[in-house]
Amino acid sequence: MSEPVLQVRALSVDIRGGGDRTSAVANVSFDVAPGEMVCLVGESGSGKSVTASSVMGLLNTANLRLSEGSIKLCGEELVGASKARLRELRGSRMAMVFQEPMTALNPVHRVGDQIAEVLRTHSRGMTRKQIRARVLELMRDVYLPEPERLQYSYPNQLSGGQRQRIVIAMALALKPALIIADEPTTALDVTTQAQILSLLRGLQTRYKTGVLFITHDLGVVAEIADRAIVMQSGRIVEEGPALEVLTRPKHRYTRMLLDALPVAVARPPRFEPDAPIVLAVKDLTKTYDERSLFRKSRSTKAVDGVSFDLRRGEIVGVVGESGSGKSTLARCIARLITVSDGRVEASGSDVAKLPNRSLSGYRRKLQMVFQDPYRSLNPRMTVAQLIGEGMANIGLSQREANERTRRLLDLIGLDHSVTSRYPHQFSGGQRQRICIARALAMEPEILIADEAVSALDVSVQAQVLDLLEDLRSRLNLAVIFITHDLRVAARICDTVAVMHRGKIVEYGRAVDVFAAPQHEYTKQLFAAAPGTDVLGQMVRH
Amino acid sequence: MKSVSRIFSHALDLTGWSISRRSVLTGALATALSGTLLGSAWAQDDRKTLRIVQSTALKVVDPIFQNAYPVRNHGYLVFDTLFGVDDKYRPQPQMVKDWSLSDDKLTYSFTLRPGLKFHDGTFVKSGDCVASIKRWGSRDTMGRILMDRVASMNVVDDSTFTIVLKEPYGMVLDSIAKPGTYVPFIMPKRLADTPADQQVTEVVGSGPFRFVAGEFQPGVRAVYEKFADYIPRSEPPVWTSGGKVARVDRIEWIGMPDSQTAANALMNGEVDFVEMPPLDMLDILEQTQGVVVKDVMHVGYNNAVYPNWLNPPFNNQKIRQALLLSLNQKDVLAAQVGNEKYYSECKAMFVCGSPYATDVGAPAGPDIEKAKQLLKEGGYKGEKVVILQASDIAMHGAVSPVVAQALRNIGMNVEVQPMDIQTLFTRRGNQAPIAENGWSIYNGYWQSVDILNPITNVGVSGRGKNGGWFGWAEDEQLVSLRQDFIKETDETKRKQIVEKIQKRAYDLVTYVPAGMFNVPYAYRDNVKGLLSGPGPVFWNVSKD
Amino acid sequence: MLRFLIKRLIATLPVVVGVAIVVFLILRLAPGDPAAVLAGGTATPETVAEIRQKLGLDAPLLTQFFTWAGLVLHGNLGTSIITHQPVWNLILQRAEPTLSLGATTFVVSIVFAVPLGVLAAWYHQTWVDRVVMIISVLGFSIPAFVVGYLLVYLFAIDLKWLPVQGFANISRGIGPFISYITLPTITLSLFYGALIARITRASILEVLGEDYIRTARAKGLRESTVMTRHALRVAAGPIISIVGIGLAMLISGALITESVFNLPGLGRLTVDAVMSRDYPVIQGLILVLSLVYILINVLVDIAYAVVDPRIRY
Amino acid sequence: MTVTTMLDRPAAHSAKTIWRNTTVVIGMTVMVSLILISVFVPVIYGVDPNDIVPIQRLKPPSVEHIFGTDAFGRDIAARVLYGGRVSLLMGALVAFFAITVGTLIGVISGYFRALDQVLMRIMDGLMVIPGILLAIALVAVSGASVRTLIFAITVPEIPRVARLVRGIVLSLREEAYVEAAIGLGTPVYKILWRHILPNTFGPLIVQATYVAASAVITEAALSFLGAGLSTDIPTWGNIIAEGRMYFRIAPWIIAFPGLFLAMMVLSINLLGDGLRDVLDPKSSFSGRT
Repeated sequence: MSEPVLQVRALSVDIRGGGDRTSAVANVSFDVAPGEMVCLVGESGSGKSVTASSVMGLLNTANLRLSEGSIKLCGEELVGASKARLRELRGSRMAMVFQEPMTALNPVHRVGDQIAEVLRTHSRGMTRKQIRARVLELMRDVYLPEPERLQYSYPNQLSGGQRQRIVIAMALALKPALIIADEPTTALDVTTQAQILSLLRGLQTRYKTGVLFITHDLGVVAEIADRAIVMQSGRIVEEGPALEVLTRPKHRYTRMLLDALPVAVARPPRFEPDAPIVLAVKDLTKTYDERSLFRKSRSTKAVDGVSFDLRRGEIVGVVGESGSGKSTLARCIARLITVSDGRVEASGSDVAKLPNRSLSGYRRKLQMVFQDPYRSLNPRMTVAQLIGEGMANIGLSQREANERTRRLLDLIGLDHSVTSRYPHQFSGGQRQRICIARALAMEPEILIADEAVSALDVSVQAQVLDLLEDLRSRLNLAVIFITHDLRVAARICDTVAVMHRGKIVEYGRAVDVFAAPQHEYTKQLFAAAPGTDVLGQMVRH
Repeated sequence: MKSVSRIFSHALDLTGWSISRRSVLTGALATALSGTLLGSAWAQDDRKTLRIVQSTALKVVDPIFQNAYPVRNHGYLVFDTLFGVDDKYRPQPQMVKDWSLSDDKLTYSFTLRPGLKFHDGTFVKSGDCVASIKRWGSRDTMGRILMDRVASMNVVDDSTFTIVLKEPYGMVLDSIAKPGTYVPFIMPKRLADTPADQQVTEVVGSGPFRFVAGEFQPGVRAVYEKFADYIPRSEPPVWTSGGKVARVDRIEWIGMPDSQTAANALMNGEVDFVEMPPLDMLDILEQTQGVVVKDVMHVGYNNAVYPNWLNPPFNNQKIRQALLLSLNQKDVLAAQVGNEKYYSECKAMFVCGSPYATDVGAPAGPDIEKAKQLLKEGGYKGEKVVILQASDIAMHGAVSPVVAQALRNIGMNVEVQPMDIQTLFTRRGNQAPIAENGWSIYNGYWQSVDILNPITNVGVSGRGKNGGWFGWAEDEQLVSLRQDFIKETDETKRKQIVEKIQKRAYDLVTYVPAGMFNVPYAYRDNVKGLLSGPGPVFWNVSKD
Repeated sequence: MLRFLIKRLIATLPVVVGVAIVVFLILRLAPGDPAAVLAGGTATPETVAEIRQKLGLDAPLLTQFFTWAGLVLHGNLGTSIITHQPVWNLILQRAEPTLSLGATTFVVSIVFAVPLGVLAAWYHQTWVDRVVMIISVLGFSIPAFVVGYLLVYLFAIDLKWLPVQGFANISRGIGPFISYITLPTITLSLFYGALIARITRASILEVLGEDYIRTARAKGLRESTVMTRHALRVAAGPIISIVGIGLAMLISGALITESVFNLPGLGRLTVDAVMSRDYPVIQGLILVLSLVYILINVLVDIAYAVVDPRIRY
Repeated sequence: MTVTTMLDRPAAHSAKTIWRNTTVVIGMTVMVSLILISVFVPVIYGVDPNDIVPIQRLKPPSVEHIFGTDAFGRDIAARVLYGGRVSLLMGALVAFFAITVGTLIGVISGYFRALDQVLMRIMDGLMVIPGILLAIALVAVSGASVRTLIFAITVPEIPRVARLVRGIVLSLREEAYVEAAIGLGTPVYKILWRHILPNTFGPLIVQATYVAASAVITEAALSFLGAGLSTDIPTWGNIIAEGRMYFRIAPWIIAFPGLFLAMMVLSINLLGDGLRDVLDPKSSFSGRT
């Protein structure tokens, strides 16, 4: 076997002034061989990104310090190498692909120039013409349409997938020995993700590049990895060929990750089919007008004629990619924004057109849980204040509110003592529980969960989903569950509505939809979900 | 320049610089900048151009319209007068060649010198003079008194005109030779026919300098050029009389709102003449090589503090007397002028050293105890005294705190309200009570030539709200004494009337004279031939 | 873009009208009286009253306002009460020194402050950063007139390198122009440059946390390239907009600086006009200044769009 | 403006960092000493700042008059120390009023779309007029008193605060927790009071320091232009303005108040910069314009 392109030995990175945790990475060793795709898997805080930054020599030295270990790139020691040498190696011998294609490109330079910059920096000999030719060649390599035209575009004129292709082209520009891809597809829609993954895989094979692929998504691991390294709290807990790690996990943590992973096989509905309808949405439309003084106004339909019913105890999943209109739909139903057209019937009356001041009764009945638990809790309020806010609004006395708060804390599994703490003292999962408790404090009939678990690590995701499931059955709640993640939807929903460009393209019992999708778009969506084959098989085993 | 360096190093020490470091910096910069830039900057400077700075910049160009010293000085450059005065305040013919008075003392006849020309090329005719006197006569205090006595003014021919009086009046020539504002300047009839309450904006005179309208920027600069067709008299120049010979080709009057900047510019050679240098900088100016500081004018300024007769507490004579006794002229002058060389105490209301100077009626000196007693007798109830202060003109504003301090010393409740001089000019016209923006005391200073007699010294007019000066001192007796003075032609009797007036005015405290001071000119030592007189006039002035 | 600009300009009309009315009212409510100013310090109260009547200042406020507004609509700013000169001429006469000072200050500040700001951000929390920040805080903290006087004493009076006061038109040659404008420019630049250096530093520090900076470093670019080509280019947008707002502040700063150095500019014209209650001049000036301010803002918007392709109007 | 990043930090933690920040400590120390001196000046320095002694005029610093005397023979030290009271008070009150009114306008305009246009146009109008000019005009209207000056200096500062607050409110309005509160049926005034206002405090404290500093300088500039307070009420500004005539012969008259003025503005600015760094390390130039 040839020399590994990357050899990491006993790498430790300290956190400066760290409190309960003093090292971000502790004693990590691994290799990446030429042409090999190694996945570094872990949840947030596992140290996977710090490891990647250490290799690139891009550690944020303000709070991190490489304390010991060795990193060799094609045999050359990087730890202690001069800044100038590291700079030379970056871009030419090792390159990086980042998570957020939206922000990884400089917004004020043309994308062609940004690719050319790598060439200009590292290959002095190339003429301007050669550089131009190479840029176009690279853009073709990453299958960008019309590179002649596209090279003059600015990043904001490209889609997320196109931008990520530009970033990959930049990384490939000088045929580096090693590419580090840090969650390169996490911010992308599933369909785009599938395309980018296959592109990476293809290019890697062609260029014989070693790839260190960092991800939290076991589906992605299943899709592309040759080898998988599982990290937890800065340490490697398990390492081996990808298939083996996924199918025969040895370490408890790996097993936990796998167990927590929702599987894209839906389960049958668990609500009474003839339960009363608590919410009926009819032809709901939300139009955004672009008003202009001089032009005819343009309007875009974010939600276009959506209808569905929600019965007591039912969980309806609204599934779709970003921009499909699912969040707008949720906000319309919750009446956080005005409705352009259509009806939202709840307890016999239409709330779609009610003025804000007459909504208090409806607000009590319908509550919402938002995507980002970090942002949906006012950082200046204590848990008691947060949960109590809604109860104060409906005129509950302090004593009643305290009483109910304690019951809710029991329900969501938090200790009573937390009431005087502030949100920043909780983990993401705990915060989302608090959000749920805040919603439940109003004793609603309907709960809208808008991407309520998307921002959480898989293991935490599972816990929150379990909680929701449990609450539904205990309180007989009706839930509208908005998500982009098919596996999550499959796990919790009774009914599924697939949204695409503002419309519901497919609607039916989750079991049916997942087993035999009818609509072309639904099929595409399912096919794109990473690791479906491998993981699906796994479960069947 | 040693002193400057010393002072500067003092200032720099405070900011933590060391001198040695500064000299290194200086050296480096000096070589970088040397000569070239600066040489060209002042290349335009030559001996034919005089750059002057007066107390304020020129904005209004009509000297019959605006009553301000700089406008008068501008007038003397551009316009000519029928008569000038010499250093004994005696009228001397200027534009007039011959004059005569009829035996009944009622008809004055004037003949103009031949060949006098206006700057627009037309000859000066007697019709222009009559129109100009009329306009001035409708405006000036002395002019109005004269006009009251004039039966008619007649054009005899192009060079001769007469003034016919209703009754004999001794001050006809004094009036039309008058050097204080407003000066009866002669302008063409077409301009002189403009009503006096309307500005004339075209500047056409027959004086030794021509106003360059194209280069005039109000408040910034005014430019004059020598008028080639001017025919000066043959007598030597004395005050505003005698031959007005222009010895420079061009005069640039630069406006500098900050007198310190003016002094700095003079020291740097950027200007040649500063009319009113800041008094506290005189020492430095004197020590500066190339700068001369000299009291050329020999005409001083007289401080006057006016109490408001309409508002309590100064509507009470006793309390006004308390004010008079509380104030020490020396304190005022020390704060205002500083250098003893340039000030003197003066109790005469009609200028110390002048024909009507007397100490009659004035208190011997400040008397705090008596002032306190008068205050008590006057029944002072702690009413607020509002002093208007012109904070933007140092010489004006410096008086107010001293007055305030004096009044506080005798136990009065004082508030000094600072404002710019223009606001003060407006505020002092307000007759309303204190609560409605009214006032109690304000101060000003008069050039000696303006208050030489009871006619021009408005502080003793006694006319109250009916045309009296700000402060509105009202007294029948003063009004009639003034009339007596006007009618009286005998000098000895006049002096007696003046004494009565001053005694009465001091007793009533129509205003408080607060000392006299001189402001020397400061100029470059190559400026020669400056004349004494009521203000800077620039004929006879040359640059070596 | 053009449409946007027209729209902006139309939207600002009410602002200008509002400003005009407010200024008009404030001035008329002020106790000052141009008649008193006009008559002169030793004029009698009678004379003042005559002149006031003559000027039409006795007329009702509304009449006065509409008379003036009517003139303005015909493109005429009226004539000065004090000097009887057309207001427009006065403004044109005085525009050059102010524009010159504004331009030199603008250039000097940017030439010095932007690189300093970049350096401070680059060497964040090192002595370089601290020195730059101390200079800039000092620039904020010392009143312009104190700085002005210090400079005059040092460079004009003591060393005699530069003139104490005044202004030379550029038509008199570049040498005199520079020698007169240098000290005022330094005085004003110290303040304005301090502002720009701070914004530059802050904007770049903000940008430095962005992902594309990491990308640029991952490409192996030199730190100087990262700072200028990547960070400064992106930070240029916010810097420009603050620089634009700052330009409006220059007008305030010029007021003081022009007084210290006796520059016959708009600042001094403004102070003089306010002091002498020369209503038509003040009103005309405010009108012109607000238009300039609006124009600057529009230019800033354009410049922003030029440096930042994300902005489309 | 990343309000939340900054607010996510635990309160105790940031209080500790505040004291670890040297700039803040220096700024705080200087300012507190100046405040203490000003408050206790009648006790510690028993000289009347308005006592005119003409024969003592323009005396350089000596044992008798540690900062020298001015053209009226008044004691500069007493004037500078008493002057601090007015200057500090002025800075503090201007900051207080500008922030209060500006915040009110900013919150209303940021939260209520209907009023936004009108209010912001008015703010634009105020910003169009150069601040000093507006102040001179206002002083001309009602004469120079402490009250007028505070009003005149405050007014031009309001639009900047209002714009800053409006910006924050606009971004906070989109925050998920505000939406959540709306969803809970929380009335508007409570949303503003509990969820929006508290989060403007950080940037506003920083802004307040800049407003205070600029108020002190503006007061000095107004004195310079002849529109300041009576010299009966000494302020650093009017001592300097009055003393500039004597700069060459008595530089101490403007040196000492100048030094104190610069020191105070410097300390406030340092405090502001430090607080900004501590409270919001990522925030950009937050609106001192």
